[in-house]
Amino acid sequence: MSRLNIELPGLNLKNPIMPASGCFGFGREYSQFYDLSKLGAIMIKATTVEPRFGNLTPRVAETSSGMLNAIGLQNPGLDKVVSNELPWLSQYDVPIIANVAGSIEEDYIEVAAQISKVPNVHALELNISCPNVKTGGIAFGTIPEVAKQLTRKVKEVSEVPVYVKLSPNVTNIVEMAKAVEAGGADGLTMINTLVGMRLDLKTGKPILANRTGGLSGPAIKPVALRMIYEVSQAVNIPIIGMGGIESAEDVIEFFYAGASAVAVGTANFVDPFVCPAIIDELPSLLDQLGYEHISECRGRSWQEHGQLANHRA
Amino acid sequence: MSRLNIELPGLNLKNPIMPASGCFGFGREYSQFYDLSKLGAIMIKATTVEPRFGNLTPRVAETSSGMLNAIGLQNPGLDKVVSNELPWLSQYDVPIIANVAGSIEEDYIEVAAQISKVPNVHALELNISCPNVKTGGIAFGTIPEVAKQLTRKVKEVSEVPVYVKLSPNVTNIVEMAKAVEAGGADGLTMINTLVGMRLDLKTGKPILANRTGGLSGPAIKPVALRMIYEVSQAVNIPIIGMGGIESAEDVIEFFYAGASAVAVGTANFVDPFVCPAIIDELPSLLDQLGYEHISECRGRSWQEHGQLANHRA
Amino acid sequence: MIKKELCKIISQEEIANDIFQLTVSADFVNEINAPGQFVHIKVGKGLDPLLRRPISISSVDKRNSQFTMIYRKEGKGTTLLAEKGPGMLLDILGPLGNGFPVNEVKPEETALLVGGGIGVPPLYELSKQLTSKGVKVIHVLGFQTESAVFYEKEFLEYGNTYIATVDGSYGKKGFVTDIIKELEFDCLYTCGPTPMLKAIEKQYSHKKVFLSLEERMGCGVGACFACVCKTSNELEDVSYKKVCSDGPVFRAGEVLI
Amino acid sequence: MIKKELCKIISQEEIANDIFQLTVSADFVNEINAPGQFVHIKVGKGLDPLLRRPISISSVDKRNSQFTMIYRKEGKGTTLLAEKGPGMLLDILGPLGNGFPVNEVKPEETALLVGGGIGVPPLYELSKQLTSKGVKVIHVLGFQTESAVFYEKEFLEYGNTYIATVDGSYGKKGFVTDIIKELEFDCLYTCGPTPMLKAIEKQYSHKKVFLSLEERMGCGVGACFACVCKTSNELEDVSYKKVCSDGPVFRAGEVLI
Ligand SMILES: Cc1cc2nc3c(=O)[nH]c(=O)nc-3n(C[C@H](O)[C@H](O)[C@H](O)COP(=O)(O)OP(=O)(O)OC[C@H]3O[C@@H](n4cnc5c(N)ncnc54)[C@H](O)[C@@H]3O)c2cc1C
Ligand SMILES: Cc1cc2nc3c(=O)[nH]c(=O)nc-3n(C[C@H](O)[C@H](O)[C@H](O)COP(=O)(O)OP(=O)(O)OC[C@H]3O[C@@H](n4cnc5c(N)ncnc54)[C@H](O)[C@@H]3O)c2cc1C
Ligand SMILES: Cc1cc2nc3c(=O)[nH]c(=O)nc-3n(C[C@H](O)[C@H](O)[C@H](O)COP(=O)(O)O)c2cc1C
Ligand SMILES: Cc1cc2nc3c(=O)[nH]c(=O)nc-3n(C[C@H](O)[C@H](O)[C@H](O)COP(=O)(O)O)c2cc1C
Ligand code: FES
Ligand code: FES
Repeated sequence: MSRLNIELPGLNLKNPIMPASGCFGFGREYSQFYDLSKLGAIMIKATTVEPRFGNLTPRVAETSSGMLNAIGLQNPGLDKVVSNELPWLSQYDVPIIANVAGSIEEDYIEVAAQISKVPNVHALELNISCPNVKTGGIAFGTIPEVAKQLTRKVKEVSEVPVYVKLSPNVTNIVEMAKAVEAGGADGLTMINTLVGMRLDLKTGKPILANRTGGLSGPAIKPVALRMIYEVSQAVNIPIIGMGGIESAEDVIEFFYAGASAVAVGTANFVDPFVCPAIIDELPSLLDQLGYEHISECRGRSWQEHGQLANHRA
Repeated sequence: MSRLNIELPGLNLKNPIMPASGCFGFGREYSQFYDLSKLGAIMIKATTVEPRFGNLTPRVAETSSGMLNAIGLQNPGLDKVVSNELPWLSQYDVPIIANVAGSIEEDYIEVAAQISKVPNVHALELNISCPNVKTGGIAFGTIPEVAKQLTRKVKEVSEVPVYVKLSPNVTNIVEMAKAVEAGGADGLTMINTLVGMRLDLKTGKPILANRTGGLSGPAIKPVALRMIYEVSQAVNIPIIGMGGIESAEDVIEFFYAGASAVAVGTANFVDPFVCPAIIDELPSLLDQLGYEHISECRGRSWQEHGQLANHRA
Repeated sequence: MIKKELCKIISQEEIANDIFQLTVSADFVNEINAPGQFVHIKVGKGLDPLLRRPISISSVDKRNSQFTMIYRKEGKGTTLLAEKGPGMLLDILGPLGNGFPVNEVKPEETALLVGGGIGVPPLYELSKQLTSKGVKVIHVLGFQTESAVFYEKEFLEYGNTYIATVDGSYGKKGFVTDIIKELEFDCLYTCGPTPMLKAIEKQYSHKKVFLSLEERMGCGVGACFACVCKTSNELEDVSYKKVCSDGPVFRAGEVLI
Repeated sequence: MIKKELCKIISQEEIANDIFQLTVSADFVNEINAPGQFVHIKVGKGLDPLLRRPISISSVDKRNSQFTMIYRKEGKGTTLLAEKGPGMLLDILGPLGNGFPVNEVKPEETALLVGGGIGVPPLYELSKQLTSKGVKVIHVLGFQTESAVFYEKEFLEYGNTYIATVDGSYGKKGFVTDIIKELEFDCLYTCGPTPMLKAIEKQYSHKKVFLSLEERMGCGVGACFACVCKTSNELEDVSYKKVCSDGPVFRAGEVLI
């Protein structure tokens, strides 16, 4: 009946729209604006074993059609997330995807083991791609073999399916994707931010205290689409796509490229209602384009017309 | 006396502003708008041994604050460039930087050997980073050892200094930069375009006939700045910076990051007068910021204040 | 000479469903030398959208230093353009390209002007100039549906005007190619969707035909190689043409479409 | 409740050099609960600029469902904002954050309001509310130079008003901190550049002081962790505060500035 429901490993999504990790906290703030049960899922802020304060401020800088952030994985730590945030979120009928981060392998494993036991956590998102932490993080996301090992170890302890979040800051994204697939990943989420920088005109110094930061927003959409296009043809696991999405049209474009669901990050800051607005707009956009179900859009950019199960009439 | 002149290997620039390769043809079109002698230099369109038609159309697609192109190195070929285009350009008092491209090593070597003999060609720009050609091109730009070898061989035959144009589509830009420096490069130009894609909402297919294309324009500026920031601290050769520049402020930001001169690409399409406009605006911007000469801005983002020769009073 | 000018909007009006007629004043009207030339418009002041939009000149009023364009509200750029009102300034680059050669047909001869949808506008100035030279003109204009039809009356002033709509809601049902089969002419000028141009080129390979092409553009002035098409004669010295600076009007057979 | 509303611009005026006073009508004025709260404004419709801009509420007119802001034309966003005129719509998110606690000072007591530059505006509504409660207010306002001075007359209506300019072109030459040394008060409220806030915090560590902080923001609602500051007590349960949702006003000593 629904035209938007999507089944993915561990995730029974009423619609394929979810806020991206780090752009929605643990949901509390946006619950002031609308009923979180409306969302397909929620990707919560990265969680580490210990609480983290993150980087010094300024932590954000604007760029043309984008923004840089260098939050540095600030979060209240595993215990608090498990004891406060997730129970609070359980009042909503929405699956949670827990973003798991760390500096060393053991960190990831511990967070994954614990957080995957929480009932409303339906999947993990392994954050091997945060550009804003100095140790560990970034290397996991750029060396295929390291990413594969980490995925395997996390899979061993996780009680729910594991999605691996890929960094776009690599020469060969397909190689990375295949490595984590070989490591047992149930799905991919992509893309994380591109490493970027802005300088202050008056001082000549970096605007961000961390100097560099992660570029997100519409500026990176073409890069995200290209990577999803390449990866979706090379792996057999689903992709949750993200990078600059701000409209229902963008969602369809990501599906065409090969995504099976999408996440919305930066756009929440511009319009706190962007996720429900997109969800509401999708059915009429599907009508306009002649699709019965959103899944018909998936991979159209590379599928032969014959290959499509439900081809547009 | 001038506040904008810059000396770089092979290049005595009256100002550090030049149109980027591929965004200015061979200068003829823009000579309708202003006297090309006003420019610091001109980076001409990539030249290959044989004439090339390039990719099918559509070859451009718009993105948020950027554009994708997949021209495919269309050019009239080495002979025509040497016999028609360069002599025509010699009427202007402006050094030419010849962008050298090819599919195999021998191509680069042949173009470099021939074109570097032309009197108004003051430097070469080795294009090892074009994302829109199927063979060769991209690999040269992503494997350090290959890039180094190519640089070395081109250096052997070139009669003018060689700048190597780096691709941003790599995991480790510093490694690439160091490799070509070790190969003998006299300078670097960076960045070329990021590989990206757009899909047509109605058909679901890629907008570009070539499917993917190179992302340029303000959207990529933060990535360019970050890479120049990293590379300028790691090498001892100068960088001509580019990627999204459209104003005098942008130029200063690139200098702060570590560039010694800059190129303007996409912005020429938006405003054909953008280069002379920037050149005219720079002196008053320098006044406003308190610099005597634009070179004082170079590398301010990473230099200790003490290190600067001409520190702001 | 191509100029970049901040042009004041004189009027803007929706003349059919999503079809807007926009008149601006510009010093560079004196530089316009043929019907079918176009301009490149920066729709907003900031970076969104980034690129200029190519729009044909549909009529020129040199006395008042004004020219008119007709465009369809399609995507982001034209939607923003449609929101502008009189008095506002538009950053326009123009005139660009080479237009229809009016001297290819002699007084008393018959010119057939065939337009499809948003390819119709440049034919209007062409019709004006041909008739003022004493050429007999016939117009065949194709549209999707009744609500998309525009300028029938205006064209009628200069000559016979046949209208076709794809759904038959107005004029003759079908394509312009169905109508022109039955018409006699000395020279054909056409602008519209590529399939229409192809059909016409094929049908009249023995006739004098001029086509106006469309292609996605970067610079609009010939510098970026975005808008090229192959020339028919692969042996020619230069085997491609740029729609923006060599075209948009080509003689049929000159380029591959 | 935070609302997102398309607010109509009632008036906009340049009241000092590059300083603009902007009044809009908004249903959400009823939700404003303290002076010092702010709003987050989407300056343009498209993507340029992308992020909202935080601007303080400088006075509230609940009867007419209007509120006023005063801002300095600085960069891209505020420059675009300054071009808007009456009747235009602005996408505003608000009210945001926690403002100055007016109940921390009793009637007949003295409140010292210290503002620097563009930190002055929120103090105006604060002054209104304090005086209407019977609190005695003294204002000390610092500006760069004469041409940047604004609202002296308006503040004078509510209490003594001292002006300092850095270059001495108006009022007393120097910084606000020079002036306040000589004043007596029960509670100090301040908003302005960080060095000023630091100096005040240090000077009056024994007094009741409330500071309004500024930080670059992403979401403005507490979700993105862009705008955090450390709390002074590292042992506390949560060792940080968010300027946007816990602040922008903090009690001196509560956070590290
Ligand atoms: C020489 C020439 C003359 C033209 N004259 C007219 C005219 O008189 N009236 C009219 O309505 N239209 C005309 N067009 C088409 C017009 O340029 C497009 O409709 C317009 O660019 C669409 O912009 P958008 O922002 O609304 O669409 P979007 O889809 O948002 O545009 C995205 C990008 O694609 C480009 N694009 C999209 N469609 C076209 C197209 N059909 N041709 C070229 N580029 C396109 C845009 O310029 C832009 O760069 C002409 C095109 C050319 C090349
Ligand atoms: C809680 C709060 C209340 C404020 N109230 C006022 C006010 O009442 N009047 C006023 O004139 N200014 C106020 N400011 C500062 C105001 O937000 C900035 O001047 C404005 O964002 C600059 O935007 P711009 O586009 O002109 O500058 P740009 O430099 O182009 O802005 C680029 C980016 O940096 C951010 N930014 C730049 N400067 C600041 C700053 N000082 N603080 C926070 N972000 C900044 C912008 O929001 C934007 O994201 C307030 C700031 C905060 C945090
Ligand atoms: C402020 C901010 C914080 C983020 N924090 C995280 C994070 O904690 N974990 C993570 O995996 N991604 C994080 N991201 C990346 C986003 O989840 C997303 O991958 C990226 O922003 C691209 O999507 P967008 O363009 O829609 O924002 C963060 C992004 C932003 C802007
Ligand atoms: C249409 C187009 C064609 C280009 N052709 C070339 C080329 O032939 N050789 C080259 O090295 N770079 C080429 N580039 C890349 C530019 O020189 C430049 O590196 C890039 O566009 C980033 O700068 P920008 O953002 O200012 O455009 C091209 C870019 C564009 C937009
Ligand atoms: S649009 Fe650039 S060459 Fe035609
Ligand atoms: S701005 Fe996002 S938490 Fe304060």
